[in-house]
Amino acid sequence: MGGYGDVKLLNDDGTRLDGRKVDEMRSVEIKAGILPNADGSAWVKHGLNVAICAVYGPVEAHPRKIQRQDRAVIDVRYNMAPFSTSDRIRPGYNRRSREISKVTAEALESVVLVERFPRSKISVEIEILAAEAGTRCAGITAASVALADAGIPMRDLIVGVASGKIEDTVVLDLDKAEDNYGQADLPVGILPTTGDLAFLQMDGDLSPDEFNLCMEYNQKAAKEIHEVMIKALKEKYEEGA
Amino acid sequence: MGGYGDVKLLNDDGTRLDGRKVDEMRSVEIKAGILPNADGSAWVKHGLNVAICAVYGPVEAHPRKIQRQDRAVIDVRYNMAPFSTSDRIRPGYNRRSREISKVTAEALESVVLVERFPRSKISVEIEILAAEAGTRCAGITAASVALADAGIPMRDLIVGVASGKIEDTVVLDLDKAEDNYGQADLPVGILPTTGDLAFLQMDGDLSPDEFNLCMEYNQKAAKEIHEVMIKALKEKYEEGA
Amino acid sequence: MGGYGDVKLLNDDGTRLDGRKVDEMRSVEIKAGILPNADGSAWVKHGLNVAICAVYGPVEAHPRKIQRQDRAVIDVRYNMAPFSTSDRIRPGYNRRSREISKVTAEALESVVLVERFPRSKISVEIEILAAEAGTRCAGITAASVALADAGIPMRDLIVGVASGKIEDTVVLDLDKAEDNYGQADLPVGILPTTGDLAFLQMDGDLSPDEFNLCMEYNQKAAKEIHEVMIKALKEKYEEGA
Amino acid sequence: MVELVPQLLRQELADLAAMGKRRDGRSQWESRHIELEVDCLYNADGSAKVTWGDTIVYAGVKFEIRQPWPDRPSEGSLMCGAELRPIAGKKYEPGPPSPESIELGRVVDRGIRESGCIDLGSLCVIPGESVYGVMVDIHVVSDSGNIFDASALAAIAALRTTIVPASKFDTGEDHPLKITKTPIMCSFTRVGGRFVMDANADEELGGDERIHITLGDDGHLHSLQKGLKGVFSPAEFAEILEVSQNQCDVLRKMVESAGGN
Amino acid sequence: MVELVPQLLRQELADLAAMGKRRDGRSQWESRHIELEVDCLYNADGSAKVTWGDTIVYAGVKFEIRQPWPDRPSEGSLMCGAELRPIAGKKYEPGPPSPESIELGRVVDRGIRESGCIDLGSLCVIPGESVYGVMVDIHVVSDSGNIFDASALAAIAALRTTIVPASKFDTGEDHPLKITKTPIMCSFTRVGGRFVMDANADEELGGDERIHITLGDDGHLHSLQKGLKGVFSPAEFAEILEVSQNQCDVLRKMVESAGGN
Amino acid sequence: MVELVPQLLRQELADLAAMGKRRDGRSQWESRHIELEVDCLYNADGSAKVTWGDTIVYAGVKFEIRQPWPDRPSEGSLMCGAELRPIAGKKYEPGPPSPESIELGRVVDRGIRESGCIDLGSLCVIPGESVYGVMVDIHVVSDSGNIFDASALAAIAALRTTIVPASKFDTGEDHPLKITKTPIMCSFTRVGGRFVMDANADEELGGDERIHITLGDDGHLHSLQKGLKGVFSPAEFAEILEVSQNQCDVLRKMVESAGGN
Repeated sequence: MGGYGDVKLLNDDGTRLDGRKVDEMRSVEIKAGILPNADGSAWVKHGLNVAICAVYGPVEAHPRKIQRQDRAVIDVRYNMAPFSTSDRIRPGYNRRSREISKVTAEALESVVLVERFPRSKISVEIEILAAEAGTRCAGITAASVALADAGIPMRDLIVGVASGKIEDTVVLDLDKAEDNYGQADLPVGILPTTGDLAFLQMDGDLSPDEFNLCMEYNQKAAKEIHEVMIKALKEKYEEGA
Repeated sequence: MGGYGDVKLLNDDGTRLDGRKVDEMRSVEIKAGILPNADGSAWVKHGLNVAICAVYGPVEAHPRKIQRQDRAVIDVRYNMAPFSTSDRIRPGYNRRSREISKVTAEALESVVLVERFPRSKISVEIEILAAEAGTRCAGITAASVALADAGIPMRDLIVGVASGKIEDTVVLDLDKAEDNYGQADLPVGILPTTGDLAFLQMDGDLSPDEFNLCMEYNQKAAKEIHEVMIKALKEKYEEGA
Repeated sequence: MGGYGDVKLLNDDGTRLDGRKVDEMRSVEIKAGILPNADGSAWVKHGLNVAICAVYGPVEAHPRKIQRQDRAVIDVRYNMAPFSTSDRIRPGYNRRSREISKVTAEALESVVLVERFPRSKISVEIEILAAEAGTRCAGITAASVALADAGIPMRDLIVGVASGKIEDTVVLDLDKAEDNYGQADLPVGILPTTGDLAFLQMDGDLSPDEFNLCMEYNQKAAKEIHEVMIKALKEKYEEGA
Repeated sequence: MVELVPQLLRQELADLAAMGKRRDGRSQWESRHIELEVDCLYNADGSAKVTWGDTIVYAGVKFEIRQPWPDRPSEGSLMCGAELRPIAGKKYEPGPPSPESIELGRVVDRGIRESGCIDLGSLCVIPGESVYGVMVDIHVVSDSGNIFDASALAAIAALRTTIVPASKFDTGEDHPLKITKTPIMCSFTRVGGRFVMDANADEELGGDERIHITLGDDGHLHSLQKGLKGVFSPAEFAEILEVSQNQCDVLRKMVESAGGN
Repeated sequence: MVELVPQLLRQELADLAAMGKRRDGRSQWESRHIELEVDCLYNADGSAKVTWGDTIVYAGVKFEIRQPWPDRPSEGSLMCGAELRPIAGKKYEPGPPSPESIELGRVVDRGIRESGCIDLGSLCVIPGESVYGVMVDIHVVSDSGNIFDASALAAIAALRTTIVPASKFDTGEDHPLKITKTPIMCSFTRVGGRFVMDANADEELGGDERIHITLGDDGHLHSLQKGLKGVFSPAEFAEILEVSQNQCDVLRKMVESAGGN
Repeated sequence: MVELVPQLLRQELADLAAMGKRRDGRSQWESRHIELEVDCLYNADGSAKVTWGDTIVYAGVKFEIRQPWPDRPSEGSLMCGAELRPIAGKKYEPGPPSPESIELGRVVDRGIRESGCIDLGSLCVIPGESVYGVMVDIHVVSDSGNIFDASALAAIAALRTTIVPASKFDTGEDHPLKITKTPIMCSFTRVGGRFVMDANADEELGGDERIHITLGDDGHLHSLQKGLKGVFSPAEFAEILEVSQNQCDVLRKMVESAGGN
């Protein structure tokens, strides 16, 4: 977190610079099945973030040394397109994208019924086309929808969502300015059916009470986004039928 | 192409700075069988360019995933030595050398009877020791002679040759200055027996008519270079006998 | 060698800046068996240098193409920690560490009874935690002790030790200043039982006579260090008993 | 690797070719349906999405400030690159740039660069000190054949809608990038023995060599490239060069009507 | 790869958990024995060695002089990185940084950075011209479980004993690095179905997800990370957050009594 | 990998050694035929080609202008590197620099550097601002044994014919690079139990350790390196050091008569 307190992020009426209330999230649009080649795919627009995701598999994992006898491995690549950020980023992975790929894969492994596909691999390709704070959450949401679109059995979907703190106030779903100049960010991956978490990161400064309020906001938003996810999948299947 | 029209490249009598006529190529010298370790090899001096090429194989291709059941794979590495250019270039491949390696391999696959050697690999190592415009053509010529020297059956040889445009005039076989300050370059790989093309690149600006004249020059030069190639191979075999 | 003669390295009484005599080595401390996970390990403090070494194996070598039918391969990695030097060095190998790893592996292969372990691999991980001239020698000494600690049969231990030349005077065991401003350095790996050499490098300027004196000093020092090595191994085994 | 499918496919494509047909019903010189959307990516200074049959390609333009090359003190630079990441299809693997992606980027780059559509002198900020570098990144997200033409179209369409973000660099006010020409690429693949325009995925799988032609507004050639195994005759080339003139005109109109600078 | 051992181990760990036991006799919220040694590496500007059960981690601090970032002209920088080299255990292979080592470095980095323990403004030498870069390198030489907590402890302990080598850079006299806070990481692993503190190697091999919590002096959260396969409930998290408060206080006292700036 | 051939070869070489013979009829301290050609590469500022039996090596020298190291403001730099690319023989594979190529480059580099044959002070252009960097690139195009001696010979011969391309950098007129000494490398390989000079490919395949000795004009040692598996006694070293003195004199005369600065 930047934590630069001298940038004003809240209006006098308590609303945020873009007019949202503290517990209001940015608009979310989702489409399933947007990539002809993939076994499953999704497009997520969360605020100004755009993430697309393709799922390929399950196929036999190779080389053989990556195979697991009792389950599928999930291979996630989270990648930011060079033109997705304010300053162009060089193509290829960096330390940040490798870390996000790792923890995203581990989150998805927690809900996919990987034991149904021994010795196989499921590839999840997340591409960020536009970034405006919150891309890892948009990527998790997109990956869940794409896996469902691919017909891969899951215990539950995972909804990616974040809350944080700006000007000592807990707010839901930080945008770019709030992320740059705010005090904390808590992105999570929530299983909407149970409220359990499969993904958790946080940086900044939060008291235990502030943390609890963040989580409350996140749980509420997860339900809203979950509805949009379900709607996208339904539209796809009705179209296909 | 540099395309910097303010550098004079033609003399008043219509000849070029080095005295050549517009349809005259630089001198070409070729030797076959110059590398003791290789299964076939060649040395080509084209103008001031020097290319050497070693061919190893066919041998069983490994790792097995690069094998093709019905044919040999041709693995070409085109590489410029660090001291081959005006400014030293760092050892190792760059984007340019990778592209040239790819299209050169594809050209050679078009004439080598690859179907005679299923599951095998033929390695073609092209090293540019001195560069003065036209190295990819010198490399193709060298590779053809080295393959023949290795006794690998081919439909035809490939002759590497280029024409281009300087001061709005089509000329054969651009040298360094003409390449730097000229308007177009059209390097091709010609099968001398049929006149067919196995290699084609071009950049710059050519009208369709200018293109046709370039090709005419190229076809003519290909025949001349072909004779030098045949002579080099004959000399090698007479020596060996 | 820096070879900058204008830095004074000898006192008027013929002693060196740190008070040592020309044929006096720095203090050496050794401990065996310091790493719980390794099959064998050692810690060597030679002057201010600190090297630790872990040995893993012998285990089946893989991938299979690195296997040798008639012997074990010894895989050495000599690595300097980023904080081990005056200026931080970037993590990862450089040309210097790759060369030292290679010749160290070859020295160890000369004494380990590799023919007893066909198709297997012995990994020797040398980590330099603090560097003050002489790390490759400290690494060889540590590796020998760690191999012995792992119970791997050896013809003999190897003792790493160096002599060199400063102010036209041959001296034993150069420290950092002497290495930076001296005239020659001759690091060797000596088999204490026979006096044979398994490791040899040298750079700088030495007449044949100076070379002979360096070797005399090295042989003498090797005996001293050997005693410390034996003591460390005994202590470990008595502890273990 | 056993390649049974391509062998059967090659036979089928040859049989169709003998009857003058293609697998998806198109004629020899007929392209698939093409959709072009511009200015579609937040954060990109210029952008385009091309949907070409089932092939989908994005292009995004970004600027940087850099020092000029010593021998070109008053010129900025243009660089096109392409990524073929695993999202684009089953055959793509992660790893360093493949020869295929390098070739794609370089062929698109040459076509745009050699057309002279961008005056590099107009990218100078302070001669000898600072110039703009223009980076066009091509991102193929679905490869169902003919990614070269789709990429070249996306690149020039993105450039034509690019706003130079001068205010971000304190080098003036934002303004449209000046693009004076519209180079267009048209590619042909040998399928069943003869060349066809705009091969789809099946035709590429069961086909042979490709020829990529980039033409300028005046019908001049700016870039040529032959890829993959195969040879062709001068007469064959003459025919496809002729055909490409028409197709490039059609696509150029599509780009120009998509709006832009 | 057949993973028979982990399956048998998982069963054993589950049986033990059902009885409220752990394999090495510890209770659920009990850590192994920890030893902390500081200022132990010649050439490092600050250093620490942590022996945590059979896990051994070194951390070393080095400085460099560099130009400040354009948008932060008066601030130096802090960077933590971790290496997991083959010396640390049989499972580690040589090669480029693994996702595991990147995650370790970044999670430790965030905890220290976000705690605000270092005033980056104090690392400025000449505003807009030169600042100090502080590099904390973590070197795991023996991994027997819970390298995250050991690494974070070594890193903050090394920083607290760091001397800024100003004389080496001609930027003043050597002086202690000012560290105003002591962030501490406490990690939990699901073993046999429930979370335990400070999992050892066996518990990690036969366990599930991990949660890493970094707390500041005032008990505020500065960094969280969940790794590996598994889900957890908000109630489970509330419990371990509570537990971590006590453990962090214990470790903070250990760091503070080890001496330092 | 089954290594039957080396085992049979080792036996044959041992049998020959017992009779004081070598496979190609040479005596123990006899080198193969050597040809040296200088100034043979267009674009290189200095160049040499060494044909040493069936081993062929090129060396090329290039200059660059760079900033001096802060602690050596008035000195240029010298760097030798070697490439062992697949053209050199069946056993060489493409990829990043191998340990073998790194060792080759560094051993040649040390011999030349430590001989003091180049006065690095003479490579200063403007003290503290710009100096010449001299890069010697060694390119082994055929390895039939003893590439170390061939590479060292090519490197010093190339340097001795080098013209400093000052006009290209606007730093003066082109002039010969001043080389005051002629360091020569002589290598020995244990074959059939005893050392021989100038091992060929078979002798390397069926032999053991190598020792590389670089001597200066005055017979002083400038660089030593022992490579590969094997040990040797001080007495053995004394003998080959003696032998190398003669051989280095012979090669030094060859270099000096090839012409140069």
